[in-house]
Amino acid sequence: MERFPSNPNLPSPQRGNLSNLSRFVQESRPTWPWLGTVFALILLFFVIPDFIASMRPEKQGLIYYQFTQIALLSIAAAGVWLTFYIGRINIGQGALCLVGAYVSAIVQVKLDVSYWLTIPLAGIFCVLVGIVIGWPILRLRGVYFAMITLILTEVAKLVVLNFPIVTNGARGITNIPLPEAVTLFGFTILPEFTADNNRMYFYFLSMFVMVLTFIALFRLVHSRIGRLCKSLQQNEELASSLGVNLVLLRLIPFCISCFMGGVAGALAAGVQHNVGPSIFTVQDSVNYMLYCFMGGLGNLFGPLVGTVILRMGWNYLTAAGDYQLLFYAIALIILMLIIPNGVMSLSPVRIYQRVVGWLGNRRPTLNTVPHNRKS
Amino acid sequence: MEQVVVNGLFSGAQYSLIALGLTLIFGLMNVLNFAHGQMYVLGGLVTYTIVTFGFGFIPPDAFTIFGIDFIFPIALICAGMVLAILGALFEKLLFRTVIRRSKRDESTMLLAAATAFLLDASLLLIFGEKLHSVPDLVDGIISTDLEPVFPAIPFSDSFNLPYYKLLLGVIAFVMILLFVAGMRFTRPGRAMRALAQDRMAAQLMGVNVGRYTMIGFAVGAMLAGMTGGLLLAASGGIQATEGGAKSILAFEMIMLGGAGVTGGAIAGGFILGMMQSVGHSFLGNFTDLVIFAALVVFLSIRPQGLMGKPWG
Amino acid sequence: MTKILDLQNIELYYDHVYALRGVSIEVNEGETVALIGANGAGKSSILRAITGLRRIKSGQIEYKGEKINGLPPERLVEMGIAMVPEGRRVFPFMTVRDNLMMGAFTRHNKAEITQTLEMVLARFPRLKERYHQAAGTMSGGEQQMMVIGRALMAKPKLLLLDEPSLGVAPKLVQDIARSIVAINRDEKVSVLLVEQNSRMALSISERAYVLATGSVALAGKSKEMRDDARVQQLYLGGEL
Amino acid sequence: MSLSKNILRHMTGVAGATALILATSSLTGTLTTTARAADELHIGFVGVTSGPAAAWGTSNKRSMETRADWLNETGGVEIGGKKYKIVIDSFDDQKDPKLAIEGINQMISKGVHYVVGPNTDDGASAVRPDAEAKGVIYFPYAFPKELYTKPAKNAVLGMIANYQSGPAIFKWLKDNEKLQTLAMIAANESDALSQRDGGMAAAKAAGLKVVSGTVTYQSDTTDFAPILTPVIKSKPGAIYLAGVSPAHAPRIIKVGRELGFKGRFIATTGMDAKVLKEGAGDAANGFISVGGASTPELASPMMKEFVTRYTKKFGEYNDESNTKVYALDYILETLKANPKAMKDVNEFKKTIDSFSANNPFVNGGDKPNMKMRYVGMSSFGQKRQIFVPMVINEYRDGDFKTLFVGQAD
Repeated sequence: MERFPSNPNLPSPQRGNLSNLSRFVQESRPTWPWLGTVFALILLFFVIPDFIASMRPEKQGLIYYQFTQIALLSIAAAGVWLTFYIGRINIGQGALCLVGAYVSAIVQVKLDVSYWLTIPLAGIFCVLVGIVIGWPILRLRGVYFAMITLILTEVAKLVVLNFPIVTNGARGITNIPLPEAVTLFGFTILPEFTADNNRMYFYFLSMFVMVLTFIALFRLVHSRIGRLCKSLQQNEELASSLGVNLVLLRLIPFCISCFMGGVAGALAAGVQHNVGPSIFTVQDSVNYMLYCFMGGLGNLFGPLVGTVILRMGWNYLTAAGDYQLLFYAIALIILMLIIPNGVMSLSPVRIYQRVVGWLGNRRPTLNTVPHNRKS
Repeated sequence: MEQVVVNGLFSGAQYSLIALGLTLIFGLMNVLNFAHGQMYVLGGLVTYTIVTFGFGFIPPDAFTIFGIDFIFPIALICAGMVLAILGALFEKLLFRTVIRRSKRDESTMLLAAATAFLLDASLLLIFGEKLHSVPDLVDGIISTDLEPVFPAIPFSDSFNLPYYKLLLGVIAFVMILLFVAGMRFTRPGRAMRALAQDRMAAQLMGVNVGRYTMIGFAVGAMLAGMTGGLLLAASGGIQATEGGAKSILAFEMIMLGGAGVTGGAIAGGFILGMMQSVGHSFLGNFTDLVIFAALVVFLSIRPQGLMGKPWG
Repeated sequence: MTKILDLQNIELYYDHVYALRGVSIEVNEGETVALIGANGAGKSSILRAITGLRRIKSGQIEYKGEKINGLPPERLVEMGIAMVPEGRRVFPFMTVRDNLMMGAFTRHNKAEITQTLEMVLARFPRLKERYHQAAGTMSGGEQQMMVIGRALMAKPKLLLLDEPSLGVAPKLVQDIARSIVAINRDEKVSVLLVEQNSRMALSISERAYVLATGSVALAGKSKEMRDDARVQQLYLGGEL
Repeated sequence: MSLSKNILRHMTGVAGATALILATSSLTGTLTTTARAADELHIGFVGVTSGPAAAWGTSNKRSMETRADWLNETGGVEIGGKKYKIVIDSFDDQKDPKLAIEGINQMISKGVHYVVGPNTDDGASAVRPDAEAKGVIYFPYAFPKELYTKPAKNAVLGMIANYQSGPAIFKWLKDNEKLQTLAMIAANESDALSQRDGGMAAAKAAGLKVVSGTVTYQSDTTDFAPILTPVIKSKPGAIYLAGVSPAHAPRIIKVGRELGFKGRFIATTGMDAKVLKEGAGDAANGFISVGGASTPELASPMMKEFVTRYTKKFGEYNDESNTKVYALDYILETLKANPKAMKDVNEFKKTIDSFSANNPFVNGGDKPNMKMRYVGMSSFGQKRQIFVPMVINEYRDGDFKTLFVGQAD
């Protein structure tokens, strides 16, 4: 760029990006994460289980299962959110979940490895997959990245179907044992999962992993890498001019995202006791993306909130019978019109201002050209 | 080999048409229209309803002139109109609002997915889960009946092509030509091309962005609808629930050719059609895996597709 | 002299960061006015405000005595304001001809359009050579000529040029400068020129405004500014 | 055409569902879990009723609803001296095994012990652990043998599996039409591929040569010419469409004929005659599929009334429902035979071995060899399949004709 030499200290709006960037990189860390974590732990491990325990026994399994699903879907969605964080729309998380589920299942059944070990193993395998895939395709941006990842889920399914020697093909792996107890020096660290209690134990397991995931995400976002990623999301050229290794900076979050996908897959394989080629499909990949949008991309709890809303909403709409999907779609459209930036974009202050604005004079109409779009 | 080529061309013509509407909407609005497949199905089912039941009051042979029944082209045009109106409404009532109010373009993907769900649900409720088909447009078949066409040539094989497929192929070809010509030589066509290539510059030329974006969405939807009608006749029927998969197929094609570029959509469609046709003849059950893998590799090397704009 | 364009106390914000603070600028009929200033001083924002690409927060923009802020861009093109945006913004997949014809999008009289087209081609003979070539394949200088020609196709009364010398080979910068002078003279078009290349801008304009941090820091005759040390200093980012 | 009527019906339906949702949301959680009326018997349905595979579950669910309405209209079902109103609790699993588990848990939470579905292999495998742990008997329309053989306990196959009908059809064709070679195609999906593998084994056992068995197609395929071209070039005597969906069959058949194939097409799933007629016309003549009870030779007056009621309720009948009409009656009849099974599925399993009742849907349903009973000893080693007459149909000019009737035991 052969521009007129300019003074970097000049405060000017168009250099806003750059000054924001340096601010991001230097910004101090947040103040209250531990409080939030403790609160979440109490809620997830005491309040909710206590509440569930007060229900009829037949109902407990269902509620535990629903929460478990939310937990493991939001782990995968958190990965998708992380790729959003580097400015990439990832519609391929389902592929990684599928891979994770199969790795966990195959290693357990064929190599007789403990379930507990297969969870990190699945994650690590997915990281390797992520490196192989991510290296070439992370150069792509916008919808190009989105569409190429959209194919990945289908590719994963076809790989599973076409290599039955490893994956058992169409029939899936149906004899995954329940996780056994882990004892250390005579103490039972992890209890044995049985047919009767596994719904509850899987609830605790997946919630635990979910909390870990979001703590990790929080740390990551507020680390130097996280702030650099955010700058990446805003302006890649600018970030690269700071001398950042872009390839690596994109690859690291993507691999973490793949790790989350793999772990979610391994959890699902455990929860379900079996895996088949349709355990994660393109629909799941799309859903993760929708969860992130619904929750809001601006906040790292967006994927969790989105998962809760959409998943619970879908369950709730079972009451509509044949019209379930219709109601779901209408609700989605209405939500999108009201809060296009996701639930977490709502702030009490802004809602107040909105309401006052409505009550008072109407706000001036917005510009016709969305300024944030590239042509 | 002749049969393989003919199959590929015929599939390719269908695919190109599906991809064209999608690429137009994408080019104009940067919206990945997840509901494209559902729009296509709706078009097909509207065509089916009109062909099979008239408009409910028109006698069966009302459009038969010189022994040829013109109900199909009429139904096709009606389907196009219905979809154009639907597309315009979608743009004006939904997409425009969300694009204006959201911080990121990508938020429209959720909206697009929601409209896809909406159409999916409504179509299933209204038209039911069964396959719907219309009779062949014309009878007869060009056939060599399992005998090679040119026995002396090693790869020559039998060759069969029903006349109705030939006719539909010609219609598809004419539609593609009309669309390309329309984009090139009409005022709205020029405006839409300009909008797709550089939105701000187009605005500075005096192009009314709102109006032409709406027209573009309507034309894209119309194209989807008419393609649906055409494919209803070409592929033995249409089912209310098959839209979602068609959208994804169309994404693959516009990616292959280059998103937002008309020529890319056409090329992508034909290439994919040909790849499938050749693949199924030689690769067996690995065909789809190989095609997908090739697509991923190709796009990692050339992200903008065959003739697309680099980096979107 | 009558004012063709009059900006009074313009304020403009991007999100929550101000871009313009109380800018007042005027362009007289038949005049060439330069807006110079460092990168990010708000020059382009002024043009965006005039053409309606950006909505201003407060202030008033008058064109030929008529208030135009709030009007959509297409309306302004019809009224005779044409803008050559920064970074050229050609339609890369269209031919030169189609690009030029897009410039006349708001006009309907075929004969008159043909006349203007001939004028533009006569002014930029290079474009005639490239007439059927896709615009994206031309060199930067050629593209710049084409977008100026494209703006002329609207038969404007006021031409807004945003950094026409940016990314153009130095040899061609002179050509472009010359053609701007010629357009101003022959077609009776008033020109508002935004430039970083202050030497070029000041040499072809009658008056100039120097912008710094979103407001007008200096205004006066271009001839006098050329030797003014304060201009240099503003460019380096100092305060006055 | 009932299109406008259909739309009108759905509009009232939407209004009703809105009211229902508003009502349930106005009542807080505690009220929704209140015990239901004591004289209702809830039977579950977990299957796919939306999305691309909606056809599989829809016909299933609708035949259950039709039958339940009919029974209720006639005063309900008497079990253990008490009359019950039948209520169908349905859950759409969207073909997603994760949702299928949720569905089965939903049934468990409502105290439902008998569930029809899921419709896919993956879904059926996924619900197995919960169903066995929490005491649910389920009737999947999925063929994997491990669902029904020991140690699996609680699944009962609700129709004829392809590894039962396949050999019978192949043998019949070999004996009667001198069939020697066979080709197979399948969708790239678990169900279809495992049915293809089953078909492959059956063909080998019947002494047929499989000349083309590797061609698969994506389930979104609509243009089958590229897929069928290599298959037909291998000159098979017949083409077996493994796990083909009713929407794909006519398209495949039509294209196959256009490509010059003269032999038979065979499917081991249920099909709809109207769809075949509309989609393939004369090309479908000779198409062999597995039917249910509505073939003229077999259908009892009650079956005919069932079809009438179904048509009245949903606008049009789906012949595929023929294969799915039995499950509900099997459940109810078994409960009648042993009322204790209402609360305890172990009682149900005990009853399975000795159960026998008249089959109201087929002519001669009171004859010993046609009676309702549980079978499956030869396929699964335990009685985990309902007995239905194995009706092998042939499509001919708009209708199914019975080719032969066999039995699975």
